[in-house]
Amino acid sequence: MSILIDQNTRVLVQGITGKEGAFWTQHMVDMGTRVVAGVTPGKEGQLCCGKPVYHSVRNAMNEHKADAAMIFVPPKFVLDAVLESLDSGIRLIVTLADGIPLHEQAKIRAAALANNAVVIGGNTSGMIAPGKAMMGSIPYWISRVYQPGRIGIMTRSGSLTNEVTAMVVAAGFGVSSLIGVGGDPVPGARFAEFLPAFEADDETDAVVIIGELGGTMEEEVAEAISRGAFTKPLIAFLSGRTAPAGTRMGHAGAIITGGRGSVADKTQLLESVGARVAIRPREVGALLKEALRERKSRL
Amino acid sequence: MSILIDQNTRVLVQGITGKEGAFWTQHMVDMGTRVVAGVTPGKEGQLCCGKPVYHSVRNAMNEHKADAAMIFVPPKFVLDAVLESLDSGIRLIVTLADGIPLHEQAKIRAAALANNAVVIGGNTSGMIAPGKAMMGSIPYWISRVYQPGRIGIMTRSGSLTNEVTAMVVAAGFGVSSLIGVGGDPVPGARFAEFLPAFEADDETDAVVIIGELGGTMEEEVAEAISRGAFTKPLIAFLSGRTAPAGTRMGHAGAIITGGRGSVADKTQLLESVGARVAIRPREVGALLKEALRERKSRL
Amino acid sequence: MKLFEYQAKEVFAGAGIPVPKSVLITAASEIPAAVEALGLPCVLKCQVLSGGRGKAGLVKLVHSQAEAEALATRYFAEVPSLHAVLVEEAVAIERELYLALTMDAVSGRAMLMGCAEGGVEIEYVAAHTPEKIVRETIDLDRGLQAFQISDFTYRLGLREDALKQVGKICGALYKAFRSMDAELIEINPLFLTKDGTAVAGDGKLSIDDNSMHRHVAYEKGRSYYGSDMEFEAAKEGIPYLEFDGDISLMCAGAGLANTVYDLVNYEGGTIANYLEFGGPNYMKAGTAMRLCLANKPKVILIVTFGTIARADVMAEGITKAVLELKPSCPIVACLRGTGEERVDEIFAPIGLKRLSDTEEAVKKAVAIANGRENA
Amino acid sequence: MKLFEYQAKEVFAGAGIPVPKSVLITAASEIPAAVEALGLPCVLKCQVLSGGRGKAGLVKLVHSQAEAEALATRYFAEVPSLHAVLVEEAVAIERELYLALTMDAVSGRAMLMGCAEGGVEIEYVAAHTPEKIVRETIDLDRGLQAFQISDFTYRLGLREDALKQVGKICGALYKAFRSMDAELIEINPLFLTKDGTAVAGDGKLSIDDNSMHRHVAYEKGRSYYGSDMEFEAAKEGIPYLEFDGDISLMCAGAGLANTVYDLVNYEGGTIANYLEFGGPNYMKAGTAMRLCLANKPKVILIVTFGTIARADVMAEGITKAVLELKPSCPIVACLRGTGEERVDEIFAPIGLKRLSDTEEAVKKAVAIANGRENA
Repeated sequence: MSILIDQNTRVLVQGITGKEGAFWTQHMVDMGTRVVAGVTPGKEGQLCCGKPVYHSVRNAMNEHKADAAMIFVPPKFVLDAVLESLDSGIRLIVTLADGIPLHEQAKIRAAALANNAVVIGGNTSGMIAPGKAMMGSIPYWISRVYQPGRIGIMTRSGSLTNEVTAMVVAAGFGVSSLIGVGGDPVPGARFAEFLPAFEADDETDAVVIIGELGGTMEEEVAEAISRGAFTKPLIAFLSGRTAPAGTRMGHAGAIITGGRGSVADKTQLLESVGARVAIRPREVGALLKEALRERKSRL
Repeated sequence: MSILIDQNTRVLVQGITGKEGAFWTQHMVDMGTRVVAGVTPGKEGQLCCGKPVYHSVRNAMNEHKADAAMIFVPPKFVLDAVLESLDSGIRLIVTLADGIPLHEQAKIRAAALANNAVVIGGNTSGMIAPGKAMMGSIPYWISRVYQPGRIGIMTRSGSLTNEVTAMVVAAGFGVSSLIGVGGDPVPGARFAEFLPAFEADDETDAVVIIGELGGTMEEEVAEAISRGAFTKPLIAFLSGRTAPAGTRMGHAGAIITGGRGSVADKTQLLESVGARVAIRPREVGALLKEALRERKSRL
Repeated sequence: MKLFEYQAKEVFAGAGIPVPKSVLITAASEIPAAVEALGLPCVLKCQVLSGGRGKAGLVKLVHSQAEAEALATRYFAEVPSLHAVLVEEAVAIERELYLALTMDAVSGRAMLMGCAEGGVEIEYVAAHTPEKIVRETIDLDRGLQAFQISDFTYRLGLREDALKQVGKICGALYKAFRSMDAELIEINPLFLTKDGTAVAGDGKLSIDDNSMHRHVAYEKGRSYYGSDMEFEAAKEGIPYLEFDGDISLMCAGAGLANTVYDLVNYEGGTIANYLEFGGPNYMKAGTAMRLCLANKPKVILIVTFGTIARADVMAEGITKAVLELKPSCPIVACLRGTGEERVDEIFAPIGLKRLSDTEEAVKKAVAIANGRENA
Repeated sequence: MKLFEYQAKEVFAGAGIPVPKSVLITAASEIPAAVEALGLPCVLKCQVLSGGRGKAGLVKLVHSQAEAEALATRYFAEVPSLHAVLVEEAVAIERELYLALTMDAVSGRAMLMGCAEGGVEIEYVAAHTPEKIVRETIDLDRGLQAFQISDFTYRLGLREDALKQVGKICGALYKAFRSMDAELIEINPLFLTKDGTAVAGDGKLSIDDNSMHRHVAYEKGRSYYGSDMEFEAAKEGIPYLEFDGDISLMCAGAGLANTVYDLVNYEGGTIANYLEFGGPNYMKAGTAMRLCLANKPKVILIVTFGTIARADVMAEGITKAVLELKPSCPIVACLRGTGEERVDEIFAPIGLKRLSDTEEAVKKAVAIANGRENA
């Protein structure tokens, strides 16, 4: 079992007829994702990627009970698209757009919490359960990265995910579920929130988090482990260990402020609760092996 | 057992040091209501009616875990006061003020629903469990009205409540709990929402509702009865039976609009589900007797 | 507070909702300038607050200046308390819609309502074909979202450009609803014109009375009321309604007043006026009685059952008022509640006897009014 | 986008937050007029975006016009890229507070923060005595409520008039935070003056970059950047940071770029610049390389692992850039992802060989930069 999505998840695509929407929806379908319908205002009645298009999520939901919404709309329309899916009762949403206004990021996060919903993104390439389903723009065809297996992965980055996951696969492992929470300062979902699902997932042996300087997501992971919400091995790779304080390193959230958010502090916290932190991407594979061996010997 | 409040309910009074607040808090205390503290910004450390006064609900709640909040503040501050009590986790609130702006009435109602809270009022004199506790400005000392007993009463009016309840008492009954939901067009709580509690209350034999033209509260009561949420005898007295359509009769909500809200229609609906509707206040007592006799013979 | 059509349309225009070009006139002599500004044909619309203006002949299309002048002259001469006529350009109408916002009491949310058939009486549609009314509720904190507008206008049967135009109007109407603290804001009809634009044909806007402190620019002058006495009562903050009958009600509490109103009707009496002097007005017995007497009632029926509005204080006020105003009609007084035991003593100087049963009081008042009994 | 102090204070003033009287000057010759307008003593404050201006001597109290002129002359001569000095009246300070609003990522709510000790470095307080920082989170849909302000200011230790004044400022600051789409808005210090008023002593305001389309009045000119190249890069929308070292990074993806940055440091190399040309910029290899070359690096290190940002497209861009710009320094290129199999063929004309392991590429670049290896 993968977490959040698999081949049975019924996916609705908002913004399906756009260039990016149509391109990646076709890839999602090709990979086996169960896309049931699409939404583009004004295009009700058309077909796109072989799927019926509706004017609104409500109209689509009248015909197809979707479980999840995949949003391909420009950044300034994302909040509205998220609220629209929530309004129709969808509680799993993925949005990729990079450039969502900060105050709208916050409203998305607050709406997710208020509705007990999972909103993944923005500023991400989405999530994948290799061999089962993909929501987003993840290059599932790169087999040295998106190999099915038993390691859960959560990431704040894009390209770095490929870099680190390739190391996981090179070490002989594969991926059960990979979730890109995105690089925005206020993402819709946070690492620690998925740990219970990974804990419960009998197809996940361990979790790798790909974090970075800034924010508190890695600290929350440490806190979740410390209160026993996650007991499987957890390996972290965190970028920005040598970044200067007070400088924003690429992602808006990747900045050390108020003396908080340094990779050194995150590392110390994670290690204090028994997680392993890789200094270089290539160490992730070895740490995984070590942690799994240790767990096996303990069980 | 009374519903909502009794002698053990810990009541916090917002606006306790105001003229109205101090006057009615003293009455509440005199009747036996367990007032634990009061709140008036800027007056922390004072005593009022023998109760400690705090700057904010949070400060008060740090010292006294109150179950309910009684709000005595002018109409335009009611929304803020309600939100303040909700913020501190209080889920039973009574507010009397007549003149709350309509859009703020709506926000209060929405906040009550969002927080699973009961907000009674505004534009009411509150509620009472005779002999146990009172929140509001109810003249519990008028013994021909506020006689303890086994009849639940819900009302949209003030003086008319005295009129009708006196008839109930004159017929030999007494009151278990009386709830004035108030005469505003968008009250914080509605008749039908209290029916499950009256249904469950083994000290309530029957319920009398004192309604009026306009709105849909009586219709909701009929709907609740029809789906079995309330099975005890229910007697209604509704004012405005001969009121001309389209004219606002006193209360802002007391108006027949869109062909809806006439007392005739409400009566028909209530009678169709087995409730009894009194045409004159004096009939309420006889209908109660009749209904209780009938129920007894059926049980 | 109900606004006049021209005021509602000023609000609409300020919110970006297209309205027809218009000129407001307060005398027939202003017609030539209005016609010159707007062209012919044009529409003359009496600015009165009552509904059904079309049926009552208070809105008419005119094709010449002479016709316009004659009609305006007639309007100003014949329509009671008419203070202004809105002269509007005639719009080439393709379709009419209905659009309104009100507050939904159950959810505590705003309710956007629309109907693809405008112009008709929406209450008739609501009663007979409710499925034709499209609704959307709006969280007041969050506001009206784009997806809601898009779905709402689609359900109204609109497509493409019309959908977008009406959608924009929905957004603007919601902003006006909120900023005006409206209890009702309505465009009926909303014209879709032959040249493809959407224009508000009529406008209703009612500001919540409890929010008037935020809208002090609107002063409620005499023209907003049906009679001088209603205007007087409103200035005093006393709920008051004028009718044609014999019995003046002076009651405390809306529910009780309505009940007495019903009982009078049941007993075969008729109402001269409805008046509440409870709540904050319980010390205004004098003013209340003056308002009643202006209707020349056959009897004044006082019924109260108050708590904060003390019976003894009201009795004192009544006694003083009777001594001052020396009403020629009899008074029936049923006072109960806090201080009731002192009422008879207070009434002694005016020879009034307190009753304590509402029905008894009503019966007595009706009997007096119908000439069957003396006070 | 970080605003200058004077801009932040313009926003404050517009929101109703009291600020000291001031004159903005762009040359020392404007001092006499400023001093005449403000009186003496007054404060000269360099309008630069870096923090710690006080410690750096960029904010000074002056007691005479001569002193002011001398200081202004020195500022304009010596402070890099200084374009303006804010001359402010001196305020008689009784107490200083700290007040700020930012976004709380965990709750998705705004976070109001205050500290009864202003002026000091709040980050130091946060790290060492976090209990001194008072916090209040705010639902963005509902807004900052009066009860929250009242409780927040009380917890700050304020009472009576000071509580009310600072409370008003909290409300105004929140409105500014929302209307400006701020990521941070800060008053540090907030003066409580000897005559009992609250005045913003300093102001920071940073507008969210993703919201700049709603704030087009703010144009980010050269003065907002530390160097010409940073300004150039920003105009191209390319994330770029300048450092003093040897190796220019040209990476795709912030996370990967940061990782390469770390690896270079681990290997004993130094960074000339950080540059991302992934995402929407993946076809801008030429511009990216030009920005790198301006730093005269010893080597350019390219690392990518892209999907939409295809490796073959980036390779084509790099090849074209090398042919055009003819860089004198060697290039190390580690390209992976979609189209990687075509890269070697595309690189053939410039004789570049694709590496596929990040660490190998970093080691090679550091070796070249440190003179241990040729390209």
